[in-house]
Amino acid sequence: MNGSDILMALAALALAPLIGGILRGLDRILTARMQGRIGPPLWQPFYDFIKLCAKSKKASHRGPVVWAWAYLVLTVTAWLLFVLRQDLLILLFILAFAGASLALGAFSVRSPYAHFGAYRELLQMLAYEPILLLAAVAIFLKTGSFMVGDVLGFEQPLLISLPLTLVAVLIALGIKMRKSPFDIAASEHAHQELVRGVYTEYSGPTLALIELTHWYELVLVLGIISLFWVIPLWVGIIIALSCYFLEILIDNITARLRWSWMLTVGWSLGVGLILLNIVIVEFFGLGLRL
Amino acid sequence: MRDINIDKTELGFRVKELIDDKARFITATCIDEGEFFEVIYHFEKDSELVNLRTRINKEEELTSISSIILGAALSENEMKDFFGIKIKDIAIDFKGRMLLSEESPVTPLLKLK
Amino acid sequence: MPRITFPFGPQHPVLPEAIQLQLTCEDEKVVEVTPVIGYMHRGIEKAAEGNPFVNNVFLCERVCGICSFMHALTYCQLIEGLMNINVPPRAKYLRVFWSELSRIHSHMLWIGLLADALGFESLFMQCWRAREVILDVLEMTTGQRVIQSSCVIGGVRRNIDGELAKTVFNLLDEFKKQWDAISPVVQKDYTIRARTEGKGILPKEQAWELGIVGPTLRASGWAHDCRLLGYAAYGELGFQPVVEEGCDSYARTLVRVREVDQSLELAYKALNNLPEGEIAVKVKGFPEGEAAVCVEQPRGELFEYARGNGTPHLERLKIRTPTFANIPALLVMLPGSELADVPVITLSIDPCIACTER
Amino acid sequence: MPQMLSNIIRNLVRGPVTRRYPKTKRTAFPGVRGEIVVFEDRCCYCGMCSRGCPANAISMTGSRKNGDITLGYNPFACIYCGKCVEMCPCCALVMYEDQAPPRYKMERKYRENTPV
Repeated sequence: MNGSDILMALAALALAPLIGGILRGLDRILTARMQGRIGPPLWQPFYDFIKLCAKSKKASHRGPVVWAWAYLVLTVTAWLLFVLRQDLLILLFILAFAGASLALGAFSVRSPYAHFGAYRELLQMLAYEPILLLAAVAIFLKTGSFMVGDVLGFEQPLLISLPLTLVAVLIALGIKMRKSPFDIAASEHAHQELVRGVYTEYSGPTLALIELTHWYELVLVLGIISLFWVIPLWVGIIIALSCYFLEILIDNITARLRWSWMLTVGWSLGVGLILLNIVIVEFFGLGLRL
Repeated sequence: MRDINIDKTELGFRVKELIDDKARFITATCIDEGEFFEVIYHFEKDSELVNLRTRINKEEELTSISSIILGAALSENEMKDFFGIKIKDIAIDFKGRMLLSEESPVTPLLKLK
Repeated sequence: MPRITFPFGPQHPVLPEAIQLQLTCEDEKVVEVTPVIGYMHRGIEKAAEGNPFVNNVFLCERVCGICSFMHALTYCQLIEGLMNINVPPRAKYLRVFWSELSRIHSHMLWIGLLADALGFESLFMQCWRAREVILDVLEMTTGQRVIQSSCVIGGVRRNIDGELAKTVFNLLDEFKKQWDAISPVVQKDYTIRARTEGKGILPKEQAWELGIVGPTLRASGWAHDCRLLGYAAYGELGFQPVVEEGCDSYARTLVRVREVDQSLELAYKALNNLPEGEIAVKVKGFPEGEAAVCVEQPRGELFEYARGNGTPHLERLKIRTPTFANIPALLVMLPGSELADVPVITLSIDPCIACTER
Repeated sequence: MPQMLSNIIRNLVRGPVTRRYPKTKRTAFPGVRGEIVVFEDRCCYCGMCSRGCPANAISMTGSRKNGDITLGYNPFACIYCGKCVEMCPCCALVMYEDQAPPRYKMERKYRENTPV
């Protein structure tokens, strides 16, 4: 690791929450407009964050707070691995650990809301983890490497040969963004039977931590999506942003569905699409010829 | 509106008869008449109101009809809350605390002497 | 997983009503349910005994915010029945008009809440936006959005004539346009159907035996509607109750969706056929004797019973609100359902706990 | 899903329908029952309003003989039904179309301007 890498890592650490927060602000403005409302200002997520930080620390006990920190640290590690062009597979496993620590944090309290939320959070992971891992496998089969650096150096845009994989990753993005029809463990507006599910027992600065982690997570998942078109990189970013817009659109035209439906979609549609894509690329060589 | 005056002992029998006749239970009203309670069970039968009226002494006990109609349990609990009328064998018995809380006045709808 | 007892309410974001359902769950399956009410009892029946009977109109109106007009209407009809007052025909038609608008705005509110409970926020906003048009009409014609206070014993307080009627027709057309964009979503949307179809079954026979009322009963296949009794001007306007055979939450949604169309039609009809004449008659004397009256509210049948003793004060006023009759339905519908469906099923009876605890 | 899409797109193109409340206010419809103001100089102290008021928000204190009769109006008890305004024979009670602004303490007069 050289000096420029360290500088880059520091910049990424600082920039990711900024970008993530602005994206969330944009989300709120767009959602409001789709619903015929004016909506909050662009900086509202940051105002919320600051306000949460200023609240007094109240926790039923230390368990969830520790797990919240674990969630943050693990997600940030995954983000750093991404920025430092490390192994995609390790990155995804660390992300899975991060998700699990969120669920464990909810399990460490005695609230039934949190427990049910944690169960659902685990089910969500069960739905999207195979998609992300298989997507990494598909990328490996195409580029011959799990390293983000090698993917970035790959001349041919991945989207041309792996379009179905991107569609599958969109499902994972929907789950990660906690948007309908996938907002099962904790709906964005708390208007569901578990109130806020896994987050029920968090408040004040700890909740702000989780909010911060969400921003990192959002930027990371969008970053993975932009890997599908790296040369030139701005095309990839535009693709990632349009995926983000599509997610907001889908959020506004669907109701929340149940976890059994989510598992069915995640496993059949998500995994199926990627497998189909791999089969096409590997055995028919369509992608290679393009 | 059709009134049937009955004795409290034949209440269950009369209600059963009405229900078998495809009547629908609406509600039960209790009225404080000094010495007595007048309890009216309102039913709807063929778009007509049928009232089963019974008068009981304030100390007397009434048998619940909630074993015949589950829907009557709430109405009977309500009467118990507001008048302190004694009704036994209610399917879901809130013991006079369905609508009233621990701190609220007891039997608020009784007429003041 | 062991059994978990799960408190649903009394303060819950999905259900903005003060009812607590104590759900005993195995995994995500509800095995037992106990409803707990009584968080906000206001003693309106007692207060009504202390008020002069003319003033009780305004008190009864405050039993419920959403169907305030119907509560006033029921009380007025009750006293008119006690005192043999003949309401002028124009007042009767105006009463129908306002009742139907109340029904529309209540159903729109409910559809919005259902969408919100399903996580369908945009539909929720869209519904409430369309509802705003109806509230504007109510505000314009009666003087207030929610607590209209336009119905009094012997008639109504406001008249709709000339210019105002034209504006009202325009606004109703505007509502119809907005509603036509929303109603196919509620009826056909895949995600809504997936969440409501087959959820919260209330079998036909059981619905009648439990004494269920209103759209909940009609969704179980019973053509029961108090408007068929022909109170106010319903006898002259003529209509057929909306009946669905599905017995599930989806059928209850459909009943309400179709009732919005029907109510809109009735409102147009009432306003178009408005007879000329007085809008109120003077009330003289005091109520004596007994009377009972049923009025079809958005949520179902509202039953009121009164006994007068020849003084300005009533001896007893009994109000049985529709939700009071519908709560037993939850005891049948909830056990065996999934936890995720509890809000939808609870909402499907359109609970109004404020009404229940007069 | 497709049914809602057209609604969403329409909203996205046409823009918000809500108001920025404190900046733009909604104008009240004619005949709306808003704030009630008492003009005691016009009052003939007949007591019709206090007798008719269903919420007991208006009270008469003192007696006309002693000359210390006053009309008390409690906006916190008032239910804005407008019955007193209908009953008042000398137009001493006036109902404005605008809603009353939020209040924090009891005051007798909220408006200085004369009514229309």
